[in-house]
Amino acid sequence: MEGTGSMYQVKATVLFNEKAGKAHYRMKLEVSQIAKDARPGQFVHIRCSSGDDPLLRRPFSIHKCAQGRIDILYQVVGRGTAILSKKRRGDQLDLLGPLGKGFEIDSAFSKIFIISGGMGVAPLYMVAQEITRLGQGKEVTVLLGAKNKELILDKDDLESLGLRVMIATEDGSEGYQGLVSDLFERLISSQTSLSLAVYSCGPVSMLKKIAELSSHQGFFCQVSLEQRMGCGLGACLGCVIRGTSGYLRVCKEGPVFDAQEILWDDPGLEIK
Amino acid sequence: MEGTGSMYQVKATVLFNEKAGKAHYRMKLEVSQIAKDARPGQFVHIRCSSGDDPLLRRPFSIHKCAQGRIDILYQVVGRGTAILSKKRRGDQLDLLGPLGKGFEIDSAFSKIFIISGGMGVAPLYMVAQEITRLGQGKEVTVLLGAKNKELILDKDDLESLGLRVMIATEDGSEGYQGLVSDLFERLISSQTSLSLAVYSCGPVSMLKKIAELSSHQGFFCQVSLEQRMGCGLGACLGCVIRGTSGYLRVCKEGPVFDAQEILWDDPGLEIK
Amino acid sequence: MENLPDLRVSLGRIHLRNPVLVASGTFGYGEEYKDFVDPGELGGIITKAVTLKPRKGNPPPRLAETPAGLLNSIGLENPGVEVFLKEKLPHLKRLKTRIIVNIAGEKKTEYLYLAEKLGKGGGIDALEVNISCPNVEKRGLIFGTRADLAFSLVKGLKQATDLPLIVKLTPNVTDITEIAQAAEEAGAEALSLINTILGMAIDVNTRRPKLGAITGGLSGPAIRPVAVRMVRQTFQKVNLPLIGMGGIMSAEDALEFILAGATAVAVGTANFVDPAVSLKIVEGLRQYLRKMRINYFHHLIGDLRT
Amino acid sequence: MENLPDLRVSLGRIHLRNPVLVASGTFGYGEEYKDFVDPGELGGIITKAVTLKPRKGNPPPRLAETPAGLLNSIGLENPGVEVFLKEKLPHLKRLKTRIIVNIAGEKKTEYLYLAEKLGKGGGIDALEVNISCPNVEKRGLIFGTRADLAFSLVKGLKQATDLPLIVKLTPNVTDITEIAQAAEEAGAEALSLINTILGMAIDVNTRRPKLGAITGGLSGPAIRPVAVRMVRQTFQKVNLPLIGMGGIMSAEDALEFILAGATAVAVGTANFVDPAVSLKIVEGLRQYLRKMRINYFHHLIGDLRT
Ligand SMILES: Cc1cc2nc3c(=O)[nH]c(=O)nc-3n(C[C@H](O)[C@H](O)[C@H](O)COP(=O)(O)OP(=O)(O)OC[C@H]3O[C@@H](n4cnc5c(N)ncnc54)[C@H](O)[C@@H]3O)c2cc1C
Ligand SMILES: Cc1cc2nc3c(=O)[nH]c(=O)nc-3n(C[C@H](O)[C@H](O)[C@H](O)COP(=O)(O)OP(=O)(O)OC[C@H]3O[C@@H](n4cnc5c(N)ncnc54)[C@H](O)[C@@H]3O)c2cc1C
Ligand SMILES: Cc1cc2nc3c(=O)[nH]c(=O)nc-3n(C[C@H](O)[C@H](O)[C@H](O)COP(=O)(O)O)c2cc1C
Ligand SMILES: Cc1cc2nc3c(=O)[nH]c(=O)nc-3n(C[C@H](O)[C@H](O)[C@H](O)COP(=O)(O)O)c2cc1C
Ligand code: FES
Ligand code: FES
Repeated sequence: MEGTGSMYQVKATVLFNEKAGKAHYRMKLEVSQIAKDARPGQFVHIRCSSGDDPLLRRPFSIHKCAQGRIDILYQVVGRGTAILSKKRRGDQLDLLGPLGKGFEIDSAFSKIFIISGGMGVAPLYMVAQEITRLGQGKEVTVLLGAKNKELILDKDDLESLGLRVMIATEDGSEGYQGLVSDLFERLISSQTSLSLAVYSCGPVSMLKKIAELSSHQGFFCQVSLEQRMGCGLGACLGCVIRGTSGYLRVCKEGPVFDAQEILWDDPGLEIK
Repeated sequence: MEGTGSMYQVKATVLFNEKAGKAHYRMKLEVSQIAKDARPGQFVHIRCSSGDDPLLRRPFSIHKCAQGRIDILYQVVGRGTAILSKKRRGDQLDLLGPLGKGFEIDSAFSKIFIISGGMGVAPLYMVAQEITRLGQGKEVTVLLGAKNKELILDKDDLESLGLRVMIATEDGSEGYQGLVSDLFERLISSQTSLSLAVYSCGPVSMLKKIAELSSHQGFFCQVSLEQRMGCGLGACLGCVIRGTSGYLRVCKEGPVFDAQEILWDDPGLEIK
Repeated sequence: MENLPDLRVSLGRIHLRNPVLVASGTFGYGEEYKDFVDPGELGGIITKAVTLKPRKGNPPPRLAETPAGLLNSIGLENPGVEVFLKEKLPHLKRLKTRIIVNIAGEKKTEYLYLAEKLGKGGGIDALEVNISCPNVEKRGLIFGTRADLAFSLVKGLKQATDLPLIVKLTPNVTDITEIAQAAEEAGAEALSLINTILGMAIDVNTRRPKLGAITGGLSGPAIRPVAVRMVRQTFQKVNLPLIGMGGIMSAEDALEFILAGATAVAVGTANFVDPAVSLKIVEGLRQYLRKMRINYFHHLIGDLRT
Repeated sequence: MENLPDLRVSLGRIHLRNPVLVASGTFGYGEEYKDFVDPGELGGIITKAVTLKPRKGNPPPRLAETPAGLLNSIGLENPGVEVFLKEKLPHLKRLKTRIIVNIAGEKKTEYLYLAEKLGKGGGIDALEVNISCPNVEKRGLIFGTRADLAFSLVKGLKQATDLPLIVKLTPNVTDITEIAQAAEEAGAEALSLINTILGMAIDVNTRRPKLGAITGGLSGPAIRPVAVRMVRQTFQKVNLPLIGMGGIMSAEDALEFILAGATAVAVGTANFVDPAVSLKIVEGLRQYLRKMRINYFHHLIGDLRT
């Protein structure tokens, strides 16, 4: 299991916070303790306001991590993220991390798909990076899906890791026209699954589709899931989703789960 | 009565917001409708946050007013004023104003004292200005009191109106050593009171002292008072203080009252 | 096509142009907000409480802010029903909106006299009966905390006046639906909920209560989840139209109450934060209906999917 | 001179190093916060509820944020008392702090079995009896809303165990002092108040409740004024030491409860906002005592000037 080390509470300094799309931002934070231990798929829990509006922290995947710094890639969807988007260089943020269980990246797999829907790329960049680091002749494909081409994030960064990146847009404005899960289905239709590993993050409907393929075809598949969070530390039991073996805490047993552990029909998986 | 005209709700643009002392700030706001009607002693009710922390507006005296702009002079004492102090040029604030009843400035008085304790100078600058405008051979003295000389505000501005300004500091670091109300008592000890008017604002203990002198010696005396506010419009009955004729709304019957209207021993006058 | 979306709702015999009212005690008698709100654009105005005799109210400070909330201890300050009829009602009558007069008393007979007098005043569309006051006859018991007291009060009022009676419930009870049912059986036309939750705040530097009256009523967004829950529970138990209130700051907040089962809403503390908020909520409801392609507002009432 | 200011307080037979506890359900069984808080610096830990049988808890989502508040519907998820004794207690025992175990049940006999079993476990300093659960025998009536049920439950527990009993009261009642008095008469050693206030929130876009269980308990700063008021009322009516809780985020907030009459406080939701907050509150209390030149913390208890 990845990420059972220490957790830290730190005052992180904002190094930059810049627009990365219509409502998307990248923020780089100076936060050496967390960066030291962070594994792909783990997250940080950020206090957006020093007052009580909003009251709770907000969880964000660790998008990049290097030299004592981490990046988060986030979308403004409500009050917490709106406040974050106003932070400037030099501002301080209270962070907990690294939290949760990350992806299992095993050198045994020779063929790997990294599949992102929308913001799902946030925890996947580090997966791609880690796999590249493991190196030696793997066949790695990154599939990036989004509504339209403006919402495709990180394509260049992923390509500069030397990976094959394919795009799917629902409106066909770039790459394959349709859902990224359909693109994936086409690509693997005629393939053997034993040495195949899939790492994915995105909307529940998309992950569910991929999970079904994984259960039919028997390939290894891990997904990163979301749930509203309280403590982020496993204490409050607030962030559960339904697994085959009972309720699972997204902040502790997850956010990365084997696709087969999850009861994909549970309505509680949809947050909004 | 001053200030029974229209009230406006406006989005005011911050023109500057600069430090004026240890925890003191001056903010200039572009707000033509309010500036047009504002009278000395009236106030604006400012929404410091668009969320609910803090929930209520905060009242501030109109410190200066010219050419479609108003200044406020304020001290950071809690969450609302802390948020205000972070505003920068170009930010927008939601203001109500001008609110309340201002000072009665009557050209009948030939000898005038303007007496400020601490932040009390905020509503008094406009009084000084108005009196100067009325002109013609009045004897006007401004007394500024504070704990120490660093906390004396607006001395230069008042002097450049051509007024005599005297200082009282509790630690004697400038001017008279002692309370400004004591300085005032000395200055008027041997004087006739009929043509004398006093305008004052400051801590309750100081105003009470001046009010007592006024009732003994019979001079005209108006004070500006504070109370926690809800609506600021006279609707909620939340901001009352005890007057000789019953409860008085600070936002409507005040914030400026004749010293004789107030029951000075009521503990409800002390806000904190 | 007619004027769609249609925001009209009815609280029994009281027909409202739209479901947005202003809550008692937060909008005075309708004059104070004239520069910000045209009452003709609102569903109606619920006045500050009127009592039989003038009341001075509680000692200051009367307000204390708390996280996302406001404690108040106004203490029903008002000039009494005589002055109300002479000085306030004439102005209220001229407003082109529904006028609901909030009444309060310490004895049953006070309520009955009040209702009679106001019934003769003309121009009043309904009475909102504030049963959160301590009953001096029953040694401080609150009318609104005992079903039997509430029943007998409303029953008596029914006989004293023809005006529609809206009973305003207090949240400071174990089971609000019991009181709601008692009011329904006694003949209430509608119910308002919730009044403020009893609370208190202390200044730890002076070690004194922040309010002159020591305790006060908590209102504002802080209490909204409690209010929505009580509206839902009551909606499931009684057949009366409900006026939902408690922390409504926006159209979205108002919709929570409507989906929970309220027919109309009242905006209280939010008026202090933004004097024009009630009109913005009317507009926000209209936009929501358009976005959701719903023509008739009343289709939303109680439409919570569980 | 001894170690001043002296923060020690006693809850009957339970002696605390300082008055700051962590509230049930917000600190797990003490392990989850190990990187942030040394429990040895706290007055004690109140565990997540333990029930007789394992409980799966409620369907997700289990949390919804509200203005300055948090709704939760965890539904007492826990592994049951057997697993608790085998897997959680050994770890808890090693912590150099007071261990208070929160217990819950749906029938009186469940509580009694639990108390007996835990009494034999050793290393437990007290039981906190959560009487906010629906009583399945009395058709869903909550133990904590009826003085007679609360009395008989506590009386029974007194016979089943020698462990000090802290009764945790629910705020969802007309008069919390009635239940408090019943618990006192039945032999409670101390009282905890308040548990969460029942609330609900709705997503107006999906028109669904935000919680899987529809309603949940409201905690956090939003409820603090209500909690402080209830502590004050209870302090004036009973002679038991009180543990105050509800929205404590800082030492100042804790002091409101102490001045109102609490002997100790418990920090709940604030742990989610800042995992180290409980220690900061201990330090803040120490600083306050110094600033006020008070040597003994217990002099502050109930010292409200009215
Ligand atoms: C493990 C994890 C990793 C995440 N990583 C990222 C990321 O890298 N980039 C990114 O943009 N978003 C990420 N999210 C989602 C992100 O946490 C939410 O978008 C954010 O909390 C919204 O806060 P808000 O105040 O802006 O929105 P609001 O809608 O106002 O929030 C209201 C409440 O709902 C919760 N909430 C709302 N949306 C979500 C959601 N999707 N997941 C969990 N809780 C939610 C909030 O935390 C808050 O408690 C992640 C979520 C989880 C659980
Ligand atoms: C008519 C009027 C004019 C004022 N003019 C000025 C001015 O020109 N410059 C200036 O610095 N201050 C002025 N004040 C005081 C100013 O309103 C308070 O300092 C401010 O509200 C504090 O807000 P806060 O959130 O920073 O403090 P907090 O202490 O966090 O506020 C908590 C609550 O108490 C209220 N409150 C706290 N102090 C006061 C106070 N002294 N008077 C009224 N309510 C208070 C707040 O409005 C809020 O509701 C004036 C007050 C009134 C009533
Ligand atoms: C300052 C103030 C005064 C109030 N006065 C009354 C009143 O006179 N009669 C009454 O029934 N309710 C009164 N209320 C309660 C409100 O009408 C409303 O029920 C409550 O505030 C909850 O709504 P809100 O959270 O939107 O304010 C008052 C509330 C406030 C804040
Ligand atoms: C997520 C969560 C779980 C809780 N679980 C329990 C519980 O198991 N037993 C209990 O008696 N109280 C439980 N509570 C109530 C708290 O112990 C406390 O009484 C309440 O939250 C008020 O304090 P706060 O506002 O500081 O959180 C829980 C509260 C929260 C937020
Ligand atoms: S957020 Fe508390 S257990 Fe996961
Ligand atoms: S603040 Fe509402 S009446 Fe003065």
